[in-house]
Amino acid sequence: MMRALNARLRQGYRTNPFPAEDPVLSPRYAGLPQLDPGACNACGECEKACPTQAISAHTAPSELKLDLGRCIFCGECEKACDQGAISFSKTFRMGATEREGLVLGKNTEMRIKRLNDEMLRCFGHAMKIRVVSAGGCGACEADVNVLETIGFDLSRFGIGYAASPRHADALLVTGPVSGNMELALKKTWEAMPDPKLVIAVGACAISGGIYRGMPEVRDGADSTLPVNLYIPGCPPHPISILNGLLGLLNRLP
Amino acid sequence: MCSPFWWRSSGGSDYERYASFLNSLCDCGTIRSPVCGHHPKDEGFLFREERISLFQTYRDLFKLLHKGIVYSKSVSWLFKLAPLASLAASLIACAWLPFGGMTGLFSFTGGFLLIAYLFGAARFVTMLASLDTASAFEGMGANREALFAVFAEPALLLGFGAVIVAPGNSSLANAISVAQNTTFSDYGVVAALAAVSFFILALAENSRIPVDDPTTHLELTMIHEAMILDNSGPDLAFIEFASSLKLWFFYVLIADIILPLFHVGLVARICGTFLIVFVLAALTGIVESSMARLRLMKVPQFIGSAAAFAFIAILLKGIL
Amino acid sequence: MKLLETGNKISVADIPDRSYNDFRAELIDSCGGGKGARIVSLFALREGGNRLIAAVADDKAGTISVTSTLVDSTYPSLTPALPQVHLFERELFEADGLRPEGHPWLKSVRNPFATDFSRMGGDESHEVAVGPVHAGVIEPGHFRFQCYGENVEHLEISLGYQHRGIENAMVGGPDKRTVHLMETAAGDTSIGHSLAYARIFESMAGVMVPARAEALRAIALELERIANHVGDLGALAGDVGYLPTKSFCGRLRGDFLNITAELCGNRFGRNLVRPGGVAFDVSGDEALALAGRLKSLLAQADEAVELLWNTPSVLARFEHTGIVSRQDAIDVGLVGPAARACGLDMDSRSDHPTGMYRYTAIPVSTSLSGDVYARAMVRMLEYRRSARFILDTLASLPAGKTTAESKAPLASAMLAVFLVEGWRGEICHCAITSADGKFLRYKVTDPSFHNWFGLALALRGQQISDFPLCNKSFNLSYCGFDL
Amino acid sequence: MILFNVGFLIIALGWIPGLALKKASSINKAGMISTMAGCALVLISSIIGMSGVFVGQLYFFSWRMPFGQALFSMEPLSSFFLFIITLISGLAATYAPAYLRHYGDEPSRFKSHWFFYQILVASMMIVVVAQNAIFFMLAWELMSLSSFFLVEFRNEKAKVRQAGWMYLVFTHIGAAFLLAMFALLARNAGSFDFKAFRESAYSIPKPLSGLVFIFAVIGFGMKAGFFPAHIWLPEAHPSAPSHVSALMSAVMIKTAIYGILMTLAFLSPVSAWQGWLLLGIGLVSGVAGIGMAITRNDMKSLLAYSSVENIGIIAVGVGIGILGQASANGVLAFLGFGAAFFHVLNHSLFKSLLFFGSGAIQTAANTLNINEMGGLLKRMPFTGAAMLAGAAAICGFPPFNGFISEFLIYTSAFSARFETPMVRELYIVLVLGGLALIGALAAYAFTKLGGIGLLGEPRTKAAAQANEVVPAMYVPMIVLASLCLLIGIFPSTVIGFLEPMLSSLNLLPPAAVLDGMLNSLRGIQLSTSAFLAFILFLAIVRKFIARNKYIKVSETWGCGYDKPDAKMQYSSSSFAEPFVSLIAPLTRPKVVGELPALHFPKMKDFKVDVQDPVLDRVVVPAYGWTGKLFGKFSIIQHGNTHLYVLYIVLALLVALVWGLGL
Repeated sequence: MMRALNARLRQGYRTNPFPAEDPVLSPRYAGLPQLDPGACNACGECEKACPTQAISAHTAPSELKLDLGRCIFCGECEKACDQGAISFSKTFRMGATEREGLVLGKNTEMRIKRLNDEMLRCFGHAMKIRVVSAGGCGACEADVNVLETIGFDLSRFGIGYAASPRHADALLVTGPVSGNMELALKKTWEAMPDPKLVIAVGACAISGGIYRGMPEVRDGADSTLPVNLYIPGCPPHPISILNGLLGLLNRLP
Repeated sequence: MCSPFWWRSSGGSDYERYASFLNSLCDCGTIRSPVCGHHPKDEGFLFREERISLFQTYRDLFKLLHKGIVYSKSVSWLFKLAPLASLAASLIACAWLPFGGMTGLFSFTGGFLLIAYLFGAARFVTMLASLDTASAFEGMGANREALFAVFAEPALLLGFGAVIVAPGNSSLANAISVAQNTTFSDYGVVAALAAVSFFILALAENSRIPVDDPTTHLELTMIHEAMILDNSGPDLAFIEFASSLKLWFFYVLIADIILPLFHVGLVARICGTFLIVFVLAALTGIVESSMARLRLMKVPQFIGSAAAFAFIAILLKGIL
Repeated sequence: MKLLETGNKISVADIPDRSYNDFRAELIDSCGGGKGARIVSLFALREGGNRLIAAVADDKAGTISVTSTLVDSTYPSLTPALPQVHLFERELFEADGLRPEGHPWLKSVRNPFATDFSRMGGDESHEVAVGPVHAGVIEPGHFRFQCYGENVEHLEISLGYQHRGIENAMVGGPDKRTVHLMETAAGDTSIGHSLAYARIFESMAGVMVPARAEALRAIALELERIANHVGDLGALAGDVGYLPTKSFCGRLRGDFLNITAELCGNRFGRNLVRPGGVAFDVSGDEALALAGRLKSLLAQADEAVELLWNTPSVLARFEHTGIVSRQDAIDVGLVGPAARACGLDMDSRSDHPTGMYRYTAIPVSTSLSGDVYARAMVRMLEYRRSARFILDTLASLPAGKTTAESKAPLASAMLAVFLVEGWRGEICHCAITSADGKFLRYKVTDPSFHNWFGLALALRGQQISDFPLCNKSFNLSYCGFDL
Repeated sequence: MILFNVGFLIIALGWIPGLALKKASSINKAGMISTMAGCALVLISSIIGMSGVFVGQLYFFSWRMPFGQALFSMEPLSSFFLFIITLISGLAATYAPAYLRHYGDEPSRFKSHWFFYQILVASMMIVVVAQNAIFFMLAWELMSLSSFFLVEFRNEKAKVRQAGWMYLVFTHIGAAFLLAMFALLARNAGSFDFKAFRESAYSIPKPLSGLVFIFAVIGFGMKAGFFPAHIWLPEAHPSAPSHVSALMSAVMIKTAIYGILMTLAFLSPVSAWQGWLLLGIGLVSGVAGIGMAITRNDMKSLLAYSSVENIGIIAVGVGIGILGQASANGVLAFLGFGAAFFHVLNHSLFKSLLFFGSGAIQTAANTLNINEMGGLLKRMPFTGAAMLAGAAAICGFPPFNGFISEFLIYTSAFSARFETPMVRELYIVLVLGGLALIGALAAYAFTKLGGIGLLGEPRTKAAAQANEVVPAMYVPMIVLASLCLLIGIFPSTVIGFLEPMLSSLNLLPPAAVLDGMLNSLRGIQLSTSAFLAFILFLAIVRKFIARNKYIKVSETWGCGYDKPDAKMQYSSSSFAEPFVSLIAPLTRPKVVGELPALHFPKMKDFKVDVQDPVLDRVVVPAYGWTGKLFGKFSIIQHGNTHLYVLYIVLALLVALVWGLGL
């Protein structure tokens, strides 16, 4: 027992200071892509390099668009572009409450709208999340899981994961929704009491990601459920997920 | 003592009694937050670094009250009765519970029996309700609860026996006021043993480590949590509030037993109760932080030890 | 049986074509007769008749060989004589429609809607059906327990919820998606699978990988192992409700992942391993900084993990829980830490070394008791030995390039097999190219494929409340199994 | 008194009209009407009798027999038992015709049923009003025989026949002890009249008094089903028709309690060891009975074992009462006997309710195996609700009546005073710990009965197709359930009702004590009412806040699995498993059915056989040994006449030696 208490003292304070301060991320971290239509010459190389058809740039420079919902942040487009029209920034704040908000291009505003007042009064300081892994590779689950550890300590915001969907307020979906998981996902949704939310985390859950178009998958959660929040990434950094949740709950400073 | 039967406490104004009841309602959640986070699924306070709100339990309850309900196709009226019975039992128990020298709302000879049996009735209805859902997990929860109750119930009554019956008092309030005027050597050992017994029970009855793991997400290892997997919305709020009250009940009960050792006035006793409750919460956290959960079939021995402590406390009365 | 040539490849034409009886006798002789070889892959090539191809690894000799036979739509099952192929045969039955006659347990592999469970008769027992949506944040799978009260008489695991069709999507590759598909075959083993794929590619295309790249790959693979082992030890603590180790290790796992992120920007090592080398280099300063960070994290991890071994209540839960006997482990073909915990001295890194492991050996960590304790012990030994390896390698990084410039196409009509010891155990990739240098068949065998059945065996006669603990001690992949 | 006579005659002769009838249904109707009418009359007279107006009024007829007069008297104690007998018999008769329809339509079978049923009721009445040992024993024997034939109702089944024989053997061993007891008493009193017994009570020598008490405990205990003589109950009850089980379990075994109470009056002053003995027997019976009940899957077998438990609780009460009398502690005596009386009443209510319920389930779902039930509350709303109320009552949960009798026993711990040190503490531990243990085990058993049997999803097709029984069957249950609830909420009224009887037995404590007691009961009344009020209030709150909210009905959360199954809920055996494992050294559970030993399983049927520690581990083996032992005696059977003459001579010699006191 004393050992445990000693260890507790030595391990020290480790909770990420977010959202009060921005976290320190790896210098090689690939965050929000920056598009520079001015530099684009519509050569289409980026489109050819993209494994998920997230980017389209073959018509005109001004039509350079990147769908964050499909992007797996592999950086192939950045390498393919000789003009430097695409670069990955260090911005981890990514996510939108509208699917269209994820298509970066002209005049797009990627925005996480807070919940309406009534929902906010309920969920603002108390929200239970039921996570359903619907056919992905397990990486998003791992990064969702990590939020509950003391490194991020989700519960200080009154957010937690629920064992039973009956106790849950939000359904967090990861994975492209495999055909085999579709029914289970629906059943989980039906098992939750109203009012309730759906959060799609990761490229797979938003659009099918790398698996998009494969016959065994359903290309994302909105094929099955009404999604309230999209958090892009493959997998999204835990901080991006936390940012999305807090944005939705209007808890960001 | 002309009659061993006694109805209503002698001391304390009505105001005090209501105040102590209201106090239970308002404070039970605030003690639960630091002990187990705002939800029994969070880690104990020792391992969290950011403090969470003291009022988190109430925020959760507020939210749950605003949620809808999903009933299973399998359930009958009994399932809908269970949350009500749980909360009603906890409310009655807190109304009876003396607080810092203030007597409860009511008190009579053998009142503790009624409280123990009301908790039992709530447990019974909850077990039935969980079996009503036709789910193996809930059956598992009910089964484990039923088995552990076999050890917990005698321990609870023997604990009360040690504090109330063996010293020749008629009720807990009476026992406290009598103990106020006895010496440390008369009462100290008995109080300590009974307090240990009740503390073990508090861990067991409130799903704490080493009996149950409040942080577990795993249906197969749950006890109490497994029984309420299918409850939602206001029903869940009632159950959560009832368990907050139950945790508070056990902590205050232990405080009630320990406090008479210090012959102090009313205000000091009230402050002392809060202090002891806080210390017990911290102690719960430390126990949770320093040992693993018992293998499920070892739990009866652990709860049985509570009965053993109470048993010794009663026998000591005969020797001393 | 034909030994694979240097570079672990062989021309398809050179694969022996046996009669079924010879094929069967060969496999039983080498794998069942005490010679200690194992079947690492068994699959069918549908082109030109149903051709069963078996890859056999002989760990003592450090060789991999292949053999094949043509079968009709039915053939006598190998399973009764060689239980380790039971799942391969079931897979062949489900995916290719080849029926193994006399298979004792011919049920579906990746169809979660099948109901062919073995049930206990009578009305006195009950079933517990867990999943696909589990209470925790875990991948989906269905566990069916046949219970009498708290006792598990039998556990059956029904998977397939994560099935995405990766093997099919690989056919016709490689293309721009291929490496990403491999990175996501099992998200927590991105390095392992992408490394196995890269080796297949390099072997087929005849690419020589620079030594520096091999060193960085090995570092990444071992980092993956450390992060997962430490995380799992924390999760084991969590499953017995021991909060200190749970809390510390939960956080430390993230810190180890962040070291990987220092290498490549992604916590799971995505975009790091590429055919021909690695996509990111490490400067001398970065190497020093990494080593420093690793050392400090290791000290913390050691402290957190030591607590487990110093807490009697934890040991009481670990010991004698979920025992798999050594013989069972051999029979059903367990791999990785689960096998090593049963006393089997096998590790692809030393038995079939490639790349960096040919120069620096990592001692094989084994334990004898086959219970949760043993599996935890093996995990602890392994992460420590991996850490030492990383520190050594970082201190003496070979100079040179990190990627081989080569645009050579894949060789045509070849078969290549590679074994990579991922953190869960042996990952086997086996590829066959067509005449035009495209993948004709790409067979991925995740260690989970062998080990799930080990978990089922470990649970027989156990208390159902110990299942999460046993499960976590194996910590198998659902998506790696389902593909 | 006239009411009693008329009522008794109606019952005793009520089977006669049935003989003339041909149709089964009319035979049943005739039996029902005569029993109900007779019971109603006697019930009224018993209510009057309990107030004590008949005390001293003996009813006798001239009977020129050597062993004394035919004396009968309705004292308050007798009246109390009469009340219970007639209440339950009447309700059981109401229930019977609809239930018996289940057994086919063979008229002769029903003729004999009603004959034995009414003889049983009549003989029970005689047992509690007889004032002469010989009449008592005659009635006792009649009661035993008629109930034996009732158990044999379905005698085409071997199991039923076996159960009947077991019952017959046990009850006759008991009767032998009773005969011996009465012989001893009569030798002392010089008469077989109870009056004479009572008058000579103070002149009984201590050792004789002790022997008589032991004989009474054994003799009546056999009938009552004290542990370890309980083993006939779980055999006989499941075999008998349900209303007969109800009558036997809820009423007939109570006549043994009456017998013990009656005997106590012949032995005054009682000694403390007698109290401790009964207390011990009671606690052991309680724990063992309810412990075994948990392990049973047959609903009526479970209920039968629970009767052993409840008889144990009553014995605890009587034991405490004796302790009180022995230590001249009026409060203790009052609480002990009061609790015993209260529990006799309570148990007769909820146990007959539960037996009626299991009979209803038997007719509706065609099974008594809890493993084959499930979901019955929704399909049989009245039966189910009444049974759940009965289950809560039998576990002693407020606001039901079971709590009150247990409360009285518990509160006796407050007033126990003993001279020897430590004894009081021991007493407190025994009473508080023992009763709490029994209560918690009962909750385990009845959670299983209610939760597995009545709730959840049906496990078989038969259970899924069950329909509610006819009102004639469920109305008696509702009446009983309401009585359980009313007594639980208004206990002080019932105490008032019992007061004359207690005072006639000199058991009423001083007024102050009684007032305190009533105060406590009013406290219970108030707080259980508050409990119910809170529930109601919360229900309204929920209704109010959920008014505009979304209330949905969905599947039980099954982890999103696509094909949930009724097999995925706990079975009765599984629910008992943790407890069975805990007491495995006593019950030696035998698992039948192969567990998967090979890698790839072939599953077989799974069955667990939990043994009764007395029946299966003592009686059955002992039966075997006895058979072998007596087999050995066959060597002296040579068939040789000379040898037999020799035996006779030897026997005479031995008798001579003994007779001369050599």
